[in-house]
Amino acid sequence: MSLPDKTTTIEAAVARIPDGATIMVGGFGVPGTPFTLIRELVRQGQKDLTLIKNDANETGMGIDLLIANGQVKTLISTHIGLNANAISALNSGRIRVEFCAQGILAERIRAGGAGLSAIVTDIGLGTELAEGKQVVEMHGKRLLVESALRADVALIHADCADPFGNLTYAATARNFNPLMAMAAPMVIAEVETLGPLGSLSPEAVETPGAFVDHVAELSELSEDYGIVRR
Amino acid sequence: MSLPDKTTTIEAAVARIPDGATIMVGGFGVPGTPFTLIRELVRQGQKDLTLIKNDANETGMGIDLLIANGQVKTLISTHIGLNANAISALNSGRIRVEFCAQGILAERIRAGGAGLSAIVTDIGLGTELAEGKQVVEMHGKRLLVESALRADVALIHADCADPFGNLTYAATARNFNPLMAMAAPMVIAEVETLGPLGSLSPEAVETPGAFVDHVAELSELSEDYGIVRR
Amino acid sequence: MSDANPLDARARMIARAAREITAGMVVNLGIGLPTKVINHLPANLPVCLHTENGMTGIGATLPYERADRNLIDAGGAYVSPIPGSAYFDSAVSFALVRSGRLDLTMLGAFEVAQNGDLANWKIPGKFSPGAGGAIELAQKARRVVVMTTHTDRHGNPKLLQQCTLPLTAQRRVARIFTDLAVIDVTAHGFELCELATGVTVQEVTEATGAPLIVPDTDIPTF
Amino acid sequence: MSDANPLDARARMIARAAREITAGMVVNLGIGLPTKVINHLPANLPVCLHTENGMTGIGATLPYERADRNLIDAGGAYVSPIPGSAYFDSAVSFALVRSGRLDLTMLGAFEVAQNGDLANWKIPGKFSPGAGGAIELAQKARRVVVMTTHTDRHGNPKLLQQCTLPLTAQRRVARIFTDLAVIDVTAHGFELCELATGVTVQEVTEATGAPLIVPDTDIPTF
Repeated sequence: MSLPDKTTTIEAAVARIPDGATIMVGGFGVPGTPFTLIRELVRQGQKDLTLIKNDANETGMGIDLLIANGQVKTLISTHIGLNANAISALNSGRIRVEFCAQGILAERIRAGGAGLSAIVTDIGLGTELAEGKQVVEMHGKRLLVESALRADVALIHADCADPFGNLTYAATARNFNPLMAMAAPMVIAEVETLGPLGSLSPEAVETPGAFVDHVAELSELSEDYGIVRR
Repeated sequence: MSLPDKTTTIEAAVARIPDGATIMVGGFGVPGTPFTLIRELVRQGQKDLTLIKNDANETGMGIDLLIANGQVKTLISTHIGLNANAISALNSGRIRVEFCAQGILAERIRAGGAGLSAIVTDIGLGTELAEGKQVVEMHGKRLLVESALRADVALIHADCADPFGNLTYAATARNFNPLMAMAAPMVIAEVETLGPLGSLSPEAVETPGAFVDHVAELSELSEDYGIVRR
Repeated sequence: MSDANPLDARARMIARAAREITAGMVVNLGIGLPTKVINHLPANLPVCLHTENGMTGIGATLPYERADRNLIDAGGAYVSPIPGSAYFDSAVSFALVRSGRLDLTMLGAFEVAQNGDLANWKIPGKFSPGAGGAIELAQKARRVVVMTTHTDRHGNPKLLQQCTLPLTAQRRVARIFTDLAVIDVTAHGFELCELATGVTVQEVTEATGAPLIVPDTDIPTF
Repeated sequence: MSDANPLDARARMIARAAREITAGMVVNLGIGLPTKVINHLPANLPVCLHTENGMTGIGATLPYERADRNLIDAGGAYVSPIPGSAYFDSAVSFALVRSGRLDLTMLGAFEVAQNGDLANWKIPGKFSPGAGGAIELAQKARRVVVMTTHTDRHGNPKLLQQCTLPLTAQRRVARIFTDLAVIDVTAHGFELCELATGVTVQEVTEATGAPLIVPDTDIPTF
C-alpha cells in the first residue's frame, strides 16, 4: 500500500471554491494565516463569501483584502480591533459580523470537525453573548448550547507537509489551523515545505492527512508573512 | 523566569490518591497503560475506586489487578472483551460497569478537560446506548446530551517528559492519555524518559505541562509493558 | 456447493471483499475477518487504512519478533507504519470517523436486516463486552459493508427480515460479502449481486432469512 | 499626591501587581498594561506564563531584529520561548483556561463594580471590536485581578457601584491594582488594602465611584 497524492497548485485549489461558499481561514494575526490562498481568492474573485476566522487581520493584509474587494458577506470572528477597515465595513453594514468568544469559536469549529452537533457550556452566561442562544438544563443549571461550525472549505497555512496532506505547524502559527483542517469537506493547505512521504515522523504530524484534500507548496513567501514592524 | 519542577516518585504520587477516588487510566490495550502506577495503587490498596478506562486490560495485567483485588466499585469503559475476569466480575455484580461508545468516551473526557459541560451528538440514536439519556432538539432533530467526564485523578503513561510535565507519547500509546491528562485536577504521569527543561521541542509537546501535576520517571519497565505473544 | 472447501470459500470471500477498496479511500477494517483483507490489497494501491486506537497508514502486521510494543491496531495486532503514517489520540481518531472522512468501513456481523440494520456487538446474556468503536463506525462511515459467513455455526441465517439482537446502527449496511454471495441492501431488500464459484442461487436463497431479489441477468461469480 | 509623576505611579502599580504572581502559578497577562508585569518578575521565579493564541512558557519580548515571524503573543508582540515552552492549538489553549488550570489572570478594565463585575470589552457605539478571549479568561481563571488607572482620562472613576457597560463576567474580580491603591473586592464591597506612596486615603475615596471600606489598621504603601 501507498498513500494517495494530493498535491496541486494554489490556482487549481482555489478554483474549486464556488461563489457563496463558507470558508474557514486559519491564523491568529500573521502567524498561520494562508496569505497566498487569500490573495488567489482575491484574484479569482469569488463572491458572497462567509468567512470564519479568529480575527480580521490588519488593514491591507489577509482577509482585509477580501473585505475591501467586496467579496465578503458575513464574518464570524472573535476580535477585529486591529483592522479599522473591517470595523468601518461592519459599522456601515457592508459586512455582517457575528462575534463569538475566542475559545468557544475554537470549540465550535472543533466540534464541527469532530462530527458533533454542539457543545454545552456556561461561557458567556450573564453577558450579552448569551442573548438568543439555545439553553439546556443540566444538574439544575441553565447552560448554553453552542452549535458546531462546519464550512464548505478550510484554508490552512502549514509549515511542513507530505503529499498525503499530513501537516505540521510552526510555533504559534498552529492556533486555529488544526481545528479548521478537520471541519470542512474541502481542506486546502498551503505549505512552506513539501517533503516526500516519510519526511514527517508519524508522531510529529499535527493534522493527519486523512482530513486534508489539497496540498499546494508555496514557491515563495510574500512580504505578508514577514515580521510586522510596530 | 523558569518553569516549576513537578518531579516526584511513583510512591509519593500514588499516596496522594484517597479511597473513593474517581481515576482515569490511560491506555488502549498495552500501549499507554500506566502499569507501574497501577501496581503501586494495588500495593497501597486504595478502596472503592471508580475507574474510567477504554478497556479492562487482560487478565493479570493493568487494571485487572485492581479489579481482582477488590478495589474497584465502578468501571466506565468501552469494551472489556479481552478480560474474562472483568466480565465475570460484572456478571456476578462485584463491579458495576457503564459502557460508552469509544469515540464518545473520548469526547466526554476531552469535554471535561476542556471545561465544557457536555457534548451533543447523534451517536447511539436508535441503539440501547441512547436509553435514559438527556435529549435536546436542534434544527428539528432529537439529539443526545452526553455529559462531560472529569475525574479526581488521571494516571498517564508517557514516553518523554521534562520536569514541568510536558509530555510526549510513543506511537499508538497516545490514545486516551492526552485527553485524560487534561481532565483531572490531579494528573500523575509515569514517564519512560525524563529529560531536563528544553529537552523537548515546544512543537513536539503533546500534553503541555500546565495540565500535569506530578511526574515520576520509571526506573525500569516491567514485563507488563512488553510485547504480548498471542 | 455444499462440498466446497470452506477454507477456499473464506479466502474467496476475503479476496472479493478486498476489491471493494479502491484508490484514494480512507478505510477502517473491523476486528477479525475484515482485517485479513489487508493481505489482498494490490501493493501499489493508494489507500489509507485507519485504526480507531489512533493511526492512519497501517502497514504490514508484524510477528512477535519484529513487533513494536507501542504500535498496535484496535484488535491488538502488532502493525507497522508506512511512509506517511500518522499517530493521533482517540478523540482525533473518532473525529475522523464521525466527520465523514472515513470512506468505507468493513465490519463483521451477528445479524444484518434487509433494511440495512446491523447487530454486531451484543448477545444479551451471552456476550456483552461493550460496543467499543462499532457504533460510530457503523453509524458514520460513508459506506458500511459487512463481511460474514452467510450462516452461523449452527446453520442459521445471519441475513434476516429483522434483527433480533440489540442494534449497532439502523439502516447503514450497503453491501454484504459472505462465503456464498455478494448481496446489496436496496430499498426493496436484499438483492443478489454475485455468487461464489460453485454456489447456486437456490443455495443462497435457502441460506438467507429474508426474501432475496435475484436479477434476470447473468450473475457474476467470484 | 496629585502632583506625583504619573510615570512613577504607573511603574509602581506595575511593580506592585507583579508581586501578585507567586511561585508555581500558571498566569495569563492581558493585552496592554498587564503584559508589562513580565519585566518585574524575579529572574528565578518558577512561574508559567500562558498566552491564549497557543503557548505556555513565554520568555522575553523580542525587538523587530530578533523576532520569529511565527511566534507572537495574543497581543501581537513578538515573544521568545524558554526551556520547557510548549505550543498548542486554540482549543487546547482555552481548555487550559476553562478547566481550571489558569491560576491567575490579570486584565485591564473599563469598569469594575463593587460586587466584582467586570466590563472591559465593549463601549456601545464607540468600541465594539469583539471580546476575543476576555470573557473566558475573566469567567474561568481561578483568580481574576485587574490592573487599571483609578480613573479614566477624563477623571471619572472606573471603580463603580454598578457597571454601566456590557459585562465581561459577573462577580469575578478579586483585586484591583491602580495607580493610587490596591483594593480588594469583598462580600461588603471595595476594601482598601494598600496605598501608593504619597497618596492619601481621602484621595482614593474621592476617586472611587462606590463606598470604600478603610480598615482601622495601618495601610501599607507600595
